[in-house]
Amino acid sequence: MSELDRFRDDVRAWIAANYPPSLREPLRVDSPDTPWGGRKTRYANPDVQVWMDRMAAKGWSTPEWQPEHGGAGLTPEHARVLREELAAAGCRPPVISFGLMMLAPVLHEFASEEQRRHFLPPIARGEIRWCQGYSEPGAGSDLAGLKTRAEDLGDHYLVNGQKIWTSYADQADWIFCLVRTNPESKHGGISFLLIDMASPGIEVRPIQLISGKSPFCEVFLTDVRVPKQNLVGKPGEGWKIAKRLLQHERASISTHLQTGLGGSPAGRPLAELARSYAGERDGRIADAHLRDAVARHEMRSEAIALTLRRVQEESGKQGPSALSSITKSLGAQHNKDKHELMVEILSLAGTAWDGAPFTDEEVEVCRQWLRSKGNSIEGGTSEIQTNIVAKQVLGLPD
Amino acid sequence: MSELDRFRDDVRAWIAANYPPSLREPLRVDSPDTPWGGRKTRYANPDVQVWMDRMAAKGWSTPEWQPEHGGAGLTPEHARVLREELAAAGCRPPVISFGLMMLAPVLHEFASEEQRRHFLPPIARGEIRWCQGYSEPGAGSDLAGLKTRAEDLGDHYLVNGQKIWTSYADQADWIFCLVRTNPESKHGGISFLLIDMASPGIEVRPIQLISGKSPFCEVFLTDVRVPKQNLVGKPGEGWKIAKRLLQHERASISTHLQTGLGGSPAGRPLAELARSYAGERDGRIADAHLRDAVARHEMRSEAIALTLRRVQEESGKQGPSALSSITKSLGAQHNKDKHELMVEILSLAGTAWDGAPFTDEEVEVCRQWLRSKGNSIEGGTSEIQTNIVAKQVLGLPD
Amino acid sequence: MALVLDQDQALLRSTATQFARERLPVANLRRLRDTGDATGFDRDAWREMADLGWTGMLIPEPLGGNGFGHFGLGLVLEALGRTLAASPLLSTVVLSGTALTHASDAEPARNLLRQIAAGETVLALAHEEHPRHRPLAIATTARRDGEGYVLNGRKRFVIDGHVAETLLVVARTAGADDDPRGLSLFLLDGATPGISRHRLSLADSRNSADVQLSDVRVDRTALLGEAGAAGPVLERVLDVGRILLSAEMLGAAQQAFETTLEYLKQRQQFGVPIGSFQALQHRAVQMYTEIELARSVLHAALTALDEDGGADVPRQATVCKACVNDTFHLVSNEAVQMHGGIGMTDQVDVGLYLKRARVAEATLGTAAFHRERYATLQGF
Amino acid sequence: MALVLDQDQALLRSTATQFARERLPVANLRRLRDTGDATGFDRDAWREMADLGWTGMLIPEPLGGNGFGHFGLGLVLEALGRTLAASPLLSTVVLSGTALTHASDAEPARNLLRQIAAGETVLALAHEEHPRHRPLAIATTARRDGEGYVLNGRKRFVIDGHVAETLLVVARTAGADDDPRGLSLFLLDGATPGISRHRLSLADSRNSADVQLSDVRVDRTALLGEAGAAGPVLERVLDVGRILLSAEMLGAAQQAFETTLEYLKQRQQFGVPIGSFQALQHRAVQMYTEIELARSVLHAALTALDEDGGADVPRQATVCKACVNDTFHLVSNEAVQMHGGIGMTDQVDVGLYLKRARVAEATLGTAAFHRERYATLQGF
Repeated sequence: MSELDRFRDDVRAWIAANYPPSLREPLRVDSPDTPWGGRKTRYANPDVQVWMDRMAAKGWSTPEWQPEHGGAGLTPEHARVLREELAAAGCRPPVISFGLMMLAPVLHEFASEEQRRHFLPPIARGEIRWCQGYSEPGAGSDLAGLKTRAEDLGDHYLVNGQKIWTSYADQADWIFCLVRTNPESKHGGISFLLIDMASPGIEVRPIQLISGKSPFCEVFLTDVRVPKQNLVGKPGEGWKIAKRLLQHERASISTHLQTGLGGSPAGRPLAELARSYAGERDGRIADAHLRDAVARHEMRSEAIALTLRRVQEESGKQGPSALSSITKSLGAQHNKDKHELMVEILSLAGTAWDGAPFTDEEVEVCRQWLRSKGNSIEGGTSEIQTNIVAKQVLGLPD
Repeated sequence: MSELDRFRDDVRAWIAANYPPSLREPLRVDSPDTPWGGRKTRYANPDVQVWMDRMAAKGWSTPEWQPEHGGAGLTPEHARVLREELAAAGCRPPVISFGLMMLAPVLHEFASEEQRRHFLPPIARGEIRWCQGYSEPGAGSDLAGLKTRAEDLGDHYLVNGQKIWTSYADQADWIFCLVRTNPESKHGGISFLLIDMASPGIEVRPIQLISGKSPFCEVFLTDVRVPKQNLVGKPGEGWKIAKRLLQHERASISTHLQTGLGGSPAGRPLAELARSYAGERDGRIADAHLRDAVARHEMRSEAIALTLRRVQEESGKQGPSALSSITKSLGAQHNKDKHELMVEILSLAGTAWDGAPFTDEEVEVCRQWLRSKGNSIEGGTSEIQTNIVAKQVLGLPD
Repeated sequence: MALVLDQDQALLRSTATQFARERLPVANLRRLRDTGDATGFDRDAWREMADLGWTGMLIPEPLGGNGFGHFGLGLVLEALGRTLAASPLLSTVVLSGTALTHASDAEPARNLLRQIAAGETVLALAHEEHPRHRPLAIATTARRDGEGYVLNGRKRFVIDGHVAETLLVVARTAGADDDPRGLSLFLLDGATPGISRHRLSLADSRNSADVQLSDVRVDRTALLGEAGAAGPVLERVLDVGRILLSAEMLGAAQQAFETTLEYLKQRQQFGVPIGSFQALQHRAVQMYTEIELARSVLHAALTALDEDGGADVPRQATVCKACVNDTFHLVSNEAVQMHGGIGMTDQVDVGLYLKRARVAEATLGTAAFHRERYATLQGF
Repeated sequence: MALVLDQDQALLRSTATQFARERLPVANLRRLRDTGDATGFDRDAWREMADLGWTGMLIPEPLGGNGFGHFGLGLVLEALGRTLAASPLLSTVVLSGTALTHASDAEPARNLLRQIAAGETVLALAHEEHPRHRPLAIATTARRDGEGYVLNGRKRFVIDGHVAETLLVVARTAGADDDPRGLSLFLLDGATPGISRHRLSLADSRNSADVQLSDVRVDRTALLGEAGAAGPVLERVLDVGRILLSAEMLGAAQQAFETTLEYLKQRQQFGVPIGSFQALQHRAVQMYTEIELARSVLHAALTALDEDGGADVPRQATVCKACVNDTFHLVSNEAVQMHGGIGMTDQVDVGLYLKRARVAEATLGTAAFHRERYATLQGF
């Protein structure tokens, strides 16, 4: 028996002994048991925390990271075995967080070793929850037009400004921020700063969305003092770091694209929804227009799913695929289309805001339809994405 | 009995005595009996010429023009009575020509009285057929970028250059041309020149279109000498005149928009076409998708027809309607859509190029489908029209 | 046909626009929503509308109306649509008023029309039974019982159903589902035993209710017109409703468009107004074009209601609702997208127009419903 | 599934692309068209294709083929599609070859497969009877007559029908129109008395013919496989045809797109390349996106033909043809519009792609046909 096989046996045994049975059911989208980590997050099921802590103790939340960064220092082969066994046992991820998905890769690439040892372990262990301070009221598509000012006062920066669209700022412990250290240079005057949300001068206000939900916040920073050792990279390197981080963000959005390919919030395929609201004739959707519309949608879902697979295969073989530049806006539009189609199928029941006699599914169709409108705005509008493809992929002139 | 009623009786009697019975059937689109006039045009039915001459002799082809310009000098009221009686008797127009529709209004507005007396009567009588020399290979949407040079050699201009998309240049006797008299100023260096197509140095080559037809020509001008009295307006006033003339062109295109609202080339409604190619079930078009598509198209036809009527009403009450700026591209798209729908209905029979076993209708569906692609290009592309509306109607910034 | 406004009409429109802006701005809808107002519209404003004569526009002078007609009421609704103003005009004046006018000329109907004209009462048409518009799918029954009737069934999405003093109920006295024959109209006092009403919460924060009828006993005077003869009346009522709802929708679409156009001119990114970007300009022109097409269709349909004998009304109503639906759908989506992130927030108004759009699109038939109906009417 | 090419496939594609460019450029199609060439394709080039092994790609090695498979042939057709190259690959190798392979393993079929692999013969599948694709609407009959059959009927739009030495005719030995049972496949020498063939002139200048069968007498060896058993064979043949025709179409769409993109970069108006206008850029990106989606679908469908047992083929073929249809439709229209006036002339090539697009879209089913079929296959 090889060493790797023995490791596999050990992992399997450890999972059997340590995975909380109450987490057997797969994690749903937007579940209150999403393991965001951090000091403020509360879970419906306390076993979420148990699992997070057990995995953290082994360093297995981030198995390939070095132990001094909160990992287990596993080889890629061992890490693959670990992932395979976790998947085979149907384990939920121990931590899902912006710190892990977005900040950590940037810290690995741009931070000092001292910063890495300080900031990475709490991310790995789910102790600190991060949020992202990028957009500002006047800097959306033109992100580099940001105005939040960080003034160099010797041993610290004095930060003043406002951030917007900060997801879960009210739940986060720290924020990674783009700030302006030099007003003279648009792109070259931006720096990347880590700020404790408990600092005096920070105020957070949730933003109510048209869907009634408010995962986003405004963050107001007034004379916030930030120690200089919290600057990642050199002053003025913020734009370079930001662009890299946005790549990680888009990649993580792309993995969520598959949502647009599914059915109703209750998991029912569109055809079934159409049957139940528009009736059946000879075993088929009675309304010919809806049948055509559902067929059109499902066929496009197949095309998009195959294209996402091709992006993965191409990336595997040839490095980043040019195709990946179109997947975000493509997926956004398709998800929006799906929700429009569901509202059309349900008709007035698809405009259900709340309460009886509407089913949970009906209310969710309406709310998620509204929420889906943001897909083509957040993480770079589809218009901006399209401009980028026109220039970078198709080589069209300015 | 009023003087006007007596005039009406006279007109009626005159028509009864003079309208050739062989012209009773209405003129079809693209008929070889279209009364273009001019020295080179030949008609399948010689009565076309007879009618043209009889009306010309009365000055009734252009009843409101002064007699010295080839008209009858009628008051608007008398002219209306004349038009009503001609319509009531189902008379075809005696002359249909670019000279009448486009050049004449410009001559009335910008030409000297001497030029008017010289050029208008042959237009009114259908003796001279005109064509329009505007576009050049490098100056399409950017019409003012034209390069055809007219050099001032004292008593005449020496013209060198090339025109393209000159409709029926091979059938025309004269051409009205935009030429460059000053290379220093883009818009201010353009002049409006009338040129006899029989002048030495002019060569005409028909352009074959994708539809197989060739109503358009290239016109090559090499050292063509044009007397200075053929200049309309002052040197450098050509752009002003051209813009006015384009308005007349668009107005005349708009009157043709109604074509997009009709049925097949054989005059069959789309629904009937769909029934005959896709079959009937319970008295309805059997194919649900086609039924939906035909309904969508016909409903839009109604909306466009009502909008064209509103443009007319608004123009009547308030002067030029802002709406008229959208009708050209709207009509172009709708006509293209109609032809695409017909091809879809006929399917492979809609791609019939020629010959048995295809019907004339099938071949015409195919040819007119191809021809319709030009609707959104000629007379100002839809893109240019849209730019104009965005800026001039909606006030969006450059 | 009047596709262009005359002077009286232009004056009416400007009065209504000013009223909407000053008395019922969007803030009014927000207030009703956020305070959970039980009525769902502003009763004072409703009285003022009556004083302006708007409640009597479809009612002849002998009954207290002014006969200004559908075109005039369309202009009013278009103006109110601009600010998403909630009022019982659609439920009471348009739907119920038309039903009363066409169903009966007996005294109970005439009396109600007088009250409508005076703005003294709110009525609701209880007709729809499914979330998807199916005008003839009426399962509610009215069974003869001695001299009267007993009604049983469930009505859904009844506009102003929870506040109406009187309900006009479409019930089946004969025939099966989807049969146009056998439909009858009943006039029910809202307080009649056996009626239970449940207010719905829809995305647009406007009034809608489910109405349950359980062994509701009424005497024979509750029947409006002949038993079984309501089919054609209902068709007319729905067509009038479709056209006047379209007027409200077009006003809303127009406002959403203008707000967005203004934003395109103001919002700066990359140092220039985003409205200078050609791709957005072309999309703005598309919205403008669709709105103008819809306006032509709407004005023609309103004119047809006033002028022609009615033969053309079904087709015009169907073209109108389909065209306005598609237009409002497009404009409401583009308005949110062009506003970007801020358009996703409850703070700005575009989201409210989006919500109203989908409710109104589904009410009295989606575009697909009307394309199918158009094909039927045209015999293909 | 191979959505990305391996080395062998990449080499094959580059060979085929070069062949198309050098041997069968668009000028070749123009020559065939303008000279009224009676054959409708280049016989020398056809022989060269056979030498390159392309005619044997779907045929097993024992019968002289190389078994490179559908994916390989798809790459070849995609490359040929770029130059609108005319060849009997679709009629002979794809449609007839697949029909022979699936219908019978008797010697006549095996012999023809050998000849196909060697590029020695041209065959045509005589199947369609209507301008609109209706695969089961077969009215052509084959009546038993002693030991043989007598065929009567009219076949339409038979690809390469006027030049094929052998016709594969789908005829009904039982059942009524639209019945999948009762269909049989017959192998007919083109010279058999009673067959008359009439070449059609379609917009794309490619080969198509009507075939009239009037009391065509054949002996029983003309029947391929069992009588009445051709339904499932036919379905497979059409699906293979749909997928490989899609390959040709995608190549053509790709070329039309690249030509247009190049024009956008070169053509100057107002002193700048028109490709700098954002509205055109966004439309170019839309074309790019649709082409890439279509490519994913096509590669998956080609792979399914080679790899899986076939259960998935009908759905994949239908998704593929619909998606490629829509893509080529969009791209061919945009190519003409973006070229402006010059795009309307016969002198530049975009019009030829437009013409090919519509013929190919209608062949073996429009997008609407395949949406309906998809719903049927998926059980809704």
